[in-house]
Amino acid sequence: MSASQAGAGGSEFVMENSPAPSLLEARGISKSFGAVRALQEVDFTLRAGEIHALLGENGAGKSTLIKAITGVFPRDAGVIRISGEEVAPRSAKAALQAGIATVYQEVNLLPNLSVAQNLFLDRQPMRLGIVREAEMRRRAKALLGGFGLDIDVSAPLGSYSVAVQHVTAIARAVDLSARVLILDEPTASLDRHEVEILFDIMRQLAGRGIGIVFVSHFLDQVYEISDCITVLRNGRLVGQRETASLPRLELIRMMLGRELAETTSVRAATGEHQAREVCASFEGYGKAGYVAPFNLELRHGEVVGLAGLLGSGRTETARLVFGAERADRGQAKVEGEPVRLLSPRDGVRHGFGYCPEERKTDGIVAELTVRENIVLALQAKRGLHRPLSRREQDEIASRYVKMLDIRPPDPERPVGLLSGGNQQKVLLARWLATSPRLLVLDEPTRGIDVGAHAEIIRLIRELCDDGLALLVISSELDEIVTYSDRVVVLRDRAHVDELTGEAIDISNILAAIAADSAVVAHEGRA
Amino acid sequence: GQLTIGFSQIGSESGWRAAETSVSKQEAAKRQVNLKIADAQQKQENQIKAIRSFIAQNVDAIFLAPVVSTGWDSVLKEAKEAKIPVVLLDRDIDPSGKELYLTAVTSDSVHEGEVAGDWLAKTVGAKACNIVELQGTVGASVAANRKKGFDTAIAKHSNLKVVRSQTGDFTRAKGKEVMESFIKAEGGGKSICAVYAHNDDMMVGAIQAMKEAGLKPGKEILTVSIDAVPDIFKAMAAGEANATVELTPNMAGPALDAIAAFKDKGTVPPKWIQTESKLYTAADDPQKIYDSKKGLGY
Amino acid sequence: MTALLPRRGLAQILALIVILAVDRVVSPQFFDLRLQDGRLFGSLIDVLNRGTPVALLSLGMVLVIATRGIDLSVGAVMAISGAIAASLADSHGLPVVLAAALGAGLVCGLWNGFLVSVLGMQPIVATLILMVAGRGIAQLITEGRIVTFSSPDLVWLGNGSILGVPVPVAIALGMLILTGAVVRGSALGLLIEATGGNARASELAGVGTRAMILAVYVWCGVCAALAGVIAAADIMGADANNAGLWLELDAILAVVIGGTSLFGGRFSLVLAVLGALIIQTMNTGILLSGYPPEFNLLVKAVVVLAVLLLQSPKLSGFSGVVARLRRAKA
Amino acid sequence: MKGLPPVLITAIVLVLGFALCAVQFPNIASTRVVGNLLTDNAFLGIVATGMTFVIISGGIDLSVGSVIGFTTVFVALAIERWGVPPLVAFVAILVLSAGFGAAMGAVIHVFDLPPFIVTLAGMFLARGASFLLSTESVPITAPIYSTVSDFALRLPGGGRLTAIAIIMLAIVIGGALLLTLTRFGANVYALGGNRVAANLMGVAVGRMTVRIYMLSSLLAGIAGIVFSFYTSAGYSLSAVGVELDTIAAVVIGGTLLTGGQGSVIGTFLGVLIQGLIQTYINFDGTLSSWWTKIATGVLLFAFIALQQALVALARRPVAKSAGAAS
Ligand SMILES: Nc1ncnc2c1ncn2[C@@H]1O[C@H](COP(=O)(O)OP(=O)(O)OP(=O)(O)O)[C@@H](O)[C@H]1O
Ligand SMILES: Nc1ncnc2c1ncn2[C@@H]1O[C@H](COP(=O)(O)OP(=O)(O)OP(=O)(O)O)[C@@H](O)[C@H]1O
Ligand SMILES: [Mg+2]
Ligand SMILES: [Mg+2]
Repeated sequence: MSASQAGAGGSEFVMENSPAPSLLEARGISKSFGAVRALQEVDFTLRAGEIHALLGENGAGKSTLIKAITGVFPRDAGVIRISGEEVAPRSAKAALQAGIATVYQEVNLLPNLSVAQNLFLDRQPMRLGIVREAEMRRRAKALLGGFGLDIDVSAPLGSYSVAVQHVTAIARAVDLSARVLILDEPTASLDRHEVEILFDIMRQLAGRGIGIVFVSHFLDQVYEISDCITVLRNGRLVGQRETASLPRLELIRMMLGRELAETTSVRAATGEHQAREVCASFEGYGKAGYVAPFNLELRHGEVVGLAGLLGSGRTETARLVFGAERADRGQAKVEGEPVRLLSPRDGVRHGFGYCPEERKTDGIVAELTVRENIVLALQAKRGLHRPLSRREQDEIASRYVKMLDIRPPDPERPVGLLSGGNQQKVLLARWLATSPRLLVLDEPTRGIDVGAHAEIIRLIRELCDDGLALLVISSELDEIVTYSDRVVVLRDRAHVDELTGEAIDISNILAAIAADSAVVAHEGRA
Repeated sequence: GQLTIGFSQIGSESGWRAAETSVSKQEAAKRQVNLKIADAQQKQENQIKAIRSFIAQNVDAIFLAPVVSTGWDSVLKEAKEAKIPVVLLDRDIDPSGKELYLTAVTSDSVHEGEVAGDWLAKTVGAKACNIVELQGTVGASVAANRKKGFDTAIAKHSNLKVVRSQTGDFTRAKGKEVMESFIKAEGGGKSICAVYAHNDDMMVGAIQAMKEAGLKPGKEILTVSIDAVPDIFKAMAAGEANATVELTPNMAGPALDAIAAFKDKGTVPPKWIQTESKLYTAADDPQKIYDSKKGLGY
Repeated sequence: MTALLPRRGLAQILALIVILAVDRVVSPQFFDLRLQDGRLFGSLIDVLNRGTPVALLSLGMVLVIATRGIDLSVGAVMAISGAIAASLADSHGLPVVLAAALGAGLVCGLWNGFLVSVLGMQPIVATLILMVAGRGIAQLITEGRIVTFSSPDLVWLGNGSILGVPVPVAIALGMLILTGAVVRGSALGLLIEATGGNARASELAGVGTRAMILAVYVWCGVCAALAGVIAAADIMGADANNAGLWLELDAILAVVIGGTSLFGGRFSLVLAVLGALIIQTMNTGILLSGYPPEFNLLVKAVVVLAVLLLQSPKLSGFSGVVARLRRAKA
Repeated sequence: MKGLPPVLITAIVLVLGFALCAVQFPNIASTRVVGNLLTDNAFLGIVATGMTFVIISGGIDLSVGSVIGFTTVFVALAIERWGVPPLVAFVAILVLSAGFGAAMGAVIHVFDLPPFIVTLAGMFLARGASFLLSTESVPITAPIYSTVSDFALRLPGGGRLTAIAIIMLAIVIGGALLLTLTRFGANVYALGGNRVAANLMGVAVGRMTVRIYMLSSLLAGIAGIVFSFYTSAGYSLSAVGVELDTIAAVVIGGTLLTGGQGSVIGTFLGVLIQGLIQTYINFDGTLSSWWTKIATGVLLFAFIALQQALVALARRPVAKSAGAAS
């Protein structure tokens, strides 16, 4: 399918007030996890051909509602009807059979299988009981082609970046030809271009009468794509509105239950920064086959943003800077002293911190409590023989739970049970607790709600004002523009440009990214 | 020229087995025979593999100490096809394979049990006697035979009764542990009159357990076991053990002689060369026997 | 500190009580205790005493398993240390004997740790190597014989008593307290749990995961060596062929009965030792019952299944969430 | 998922090892020894095939050795004592063992218990049950046994490809095809990759778990029958400790114990490597019991270390291009 066709067909077909029949109807859904009441009497209605945004703060219960509907979690109460008929799926498979295809928020693909197998797991094309491998690959290629992805589909999925994995998950769900498509934060790790493609496809599907549930923390996207919005807060339904008739501020108030302070660009004047002391510097730093050698200076009290397309080498840069990966050339200096960064331990020892982008596999220790996750890096830094007493741990944990508004505010809860956004905050707390001199944040706001998003950006500025040096990676250019003092642009695993002061704006960044041909198309859409 | 003989040994599960191996080596060296020992680590599969590789190497004869009595037909047939004579050591195999081997140098383990039972019956006399039995490994044919022989011997005497029987896996540690619980279960050991163990190692452990419980093995409680390993003679010398039935570790000597005669003159040995199951008691100067056995590699 | 106390040991305690009750039924004198030569005497003491080797093994094993590893070589290490101790006992003083035996355990642990953490081998095969070769080394030392000794010091380790309590039991208790103090008194416990929970994330948080893994295998080796010395002291001889044979499975079983997941992460020392006691209570009960030995394994299978079902999240409800999480991680 | 590089590496290790052994003992490089290698390890190859499925799915099956032991005793008693025709006995035991595996799989899934322990209990259970049947070894004299054990394809050079070796090769090939070509196979990998994700993607995790353990036990049953052909007897202590040999073979064959990766062909090569080690030691013939163990350990280490080194060499950092197409 081609993207342009999809766009044309879909957008005109959006029904504003036509009383389409309800396709999926959930009534009085409740779900508790022990003492935590994740959902209380929530109603939700999805009509055919509608793109319905499901919104709320981190931990509001969006993912839980989805899982309760698809039968992944047994419901405590409530009924679900599809086209007026009551269904009670008890497993993901049953939900699929009932016509509900879902992309869950967590990585729910199999990194060890090939991309093609992931796309067609349990529904491979068969002949005489044998999977038709070539046919499957051909279809996989075609399917991903519709998302503008041209990759080797016989390679293991795990060898591709998160973004590719996410697109694969979406492609799989879209291809299931269900009546209801649920997408839980599908755009969190996609860049603009891919988001555009996804939206085109969503519009096209809606045009065919499929109902789509869309969860996102990007309000721009919500307004761009959705027909209708349902807001949850603390596990309760706040309301359901037509998107067109719901002002942005009103929506935020519905989500947060309060007003949100305006976040403005709080970048300080440029001149000031040249005077600041260099915290860490990297000269000719790089690793063959990983990132081309680069020069980078990080100063106290300064935010450096890394911008680039997916796979441009931002994460790689971050890992080299932190010491998670060994450089094979160049020189690193901390406060002017040459240092060797051979392992994360070296990074931590020199006062660096690093929030990785894949928080599930590289960040949290799911089984340990919020408290233990928060003190982990600090404890590792202090060493074995200087254990933090339980009192100190409690004190640190509750300080950051309060400061970052981690919910539920229970430091003794296993962190794996927290919602995605709150897990991100725990990671941030882990590094703040070490009082680092340099903090590397890879996609810190991914999956974070508007309230917390503003909070984290404010925090970044504050930390900066306290003299911390920050290196931040984000796929959201407006966000980068908001807080960066300097922006380094990457392309094809090489640093290609550096913007400072007034030069920092979205179009300049895009221009740098697109310095050659292909990406110019982007600019128009941005 | 010099004979090359492959010996498929079971493994090294006990001191007795180690002694058999080292005595076999000594005997082979005495006769200038090149003895290749393949250790099967207690697995029949490994023994079969070993025999196959001996056949592949075209040895002059094969010694086999079978870990179990069955399952040798096809591999022994292969040996026969390759015209390699096979001698069984220590244990016999299933009767169906009789024509597949030249001779078997073994003791009769049922008989060993009988010797032990007869000794006990004679020693106890007419007095009522509760016996506890430490069995070998469940499923091991030696254990079953030694049990069978002993049971047959005491069946003739209604005053003798086995009150408890549990496996001690042929080991000291388990022998001790099982004996400890026998003592608890039999009212502190007061009602136990004799202990019968399927091997000496378990008995050595059991003797420790009795001593720790304040009992006097060898005096209050009679002991009889099988194998005649050095340590039981030490206990006997100390008056803590009463009797043991010898299982000689020298099976290879007679086997080597039989093979030499067969190769040189074509003398076909008898099908079964039975070793003696000699009974030793405290009357046999245990200290001297201990000294003589010490160096044999037990 | 908290994990030293059974926070979630309800199922285990319940299982122990039930098995004790069954033992009482099959053997009415099960709870009888008397003092004999200044030493407590009775089936309960037997349970503790005979449970000591597995309890010691489980102390090391639980840490290894907490890092997502497994150590199959502990039985062989027992045989090695026992062989060393027995060969030196009559010619050297107890300190030398202990140092040599425990030193051997330490070296074995280092070897395992090296294979796993530095060479990156899968723990089960890495330790399988020493499981096979280690017993060979032990037999090499004893030349396949049972090496006996009479050194009263070493014998005391196996058969002596302190205030009526058998020395092995006292040693196991001491090791439990020592391990608990080291692991929970320092940050080791947290860092081990983090390593086992998510090694990649822990590494990125600055935890020296390799050092952690090396350390737990070393400790496991030392615990196994101590168990080996005690086993040798118990029978006043080193039986390299049989000492510790298949005990690695019992130790793993004890750890799992103690509620530690084979997927690593959270562990409890006390519950692992409790698991060892549960196994031994069952074994002693079987010996006391007077059933023919052919039934031993069947009884064992049934009891193990019953104890596990008692802990099953699906049946007991509590800690179900944790288990689901563990699965999600796996 | 393709599994080719690890398999290739294992194959290289095997060939290198074989060549080294043959240099020292030229007799090893004969069809006779190769034929023996296949025959002697036939039962191991069969159980290891089943174990490969279990391990790839993220589980483990410790009961296989005991199931083999039980099978030999059951078959022997059925044929010799109960007068059951051999083929009927085979069918009965295969149904029984498959049911046993299915039960273990069901317990693992329904009660959410670790496979290691459930199958450990299964190991006790099967071994205990075979003790109950008979503690003596029972010879089997049925004619089919001599027919089967006498059957062999002659290889050039005096080697024999026996019936049981052929059965094993057939099962290995069948297993490899099942794992790589079918939906079942893909689901096995899926389970090992991530159970939760597989569940969310619509794989019937419970049913798969039951089937995988069923397959493993079924193959252990077949291995038991093969073992009874090999030894013409049933014995309750046969195949003690085989589970560890099997796991070692699977892991040496490049399968990850954490699941999600591996291949049946690799396992087959792993079995051959183990057999080669054994053959080498037998050919040497000078090793005492303890040196045998030590040598086995050292060779195991050498093979695995060689394999790791080759893997490290093969894993030169070649970055995948992962960008979006424009
Ligand atoms: N498996 C679970 N066990 C226990 N509690 C859970 C579980 N899953 C979610 N919760 C709790 O339920 C609440 C709702 O979580 P949910 O994941 O639905 O939030 P969300 O709205 O999707 O948030 P986010 O935007 O961060 O993804 C949270 O308090 C969370 O801690
Ligand atoms: N923790 C890690 N360990 C090993 N490889 C990694 C890790 N994190 C990322 N990679 C690899 O780096 C490659 C490129 O990553 P990625 O596409 O995320 O680059 P990026 O420039 O950081 O883009 P973005 O952050 O937008 O995703 C991927 O193939 C990914 O597998
Ligand atoms: Mg969510
Ligand atoms: Mg990245």
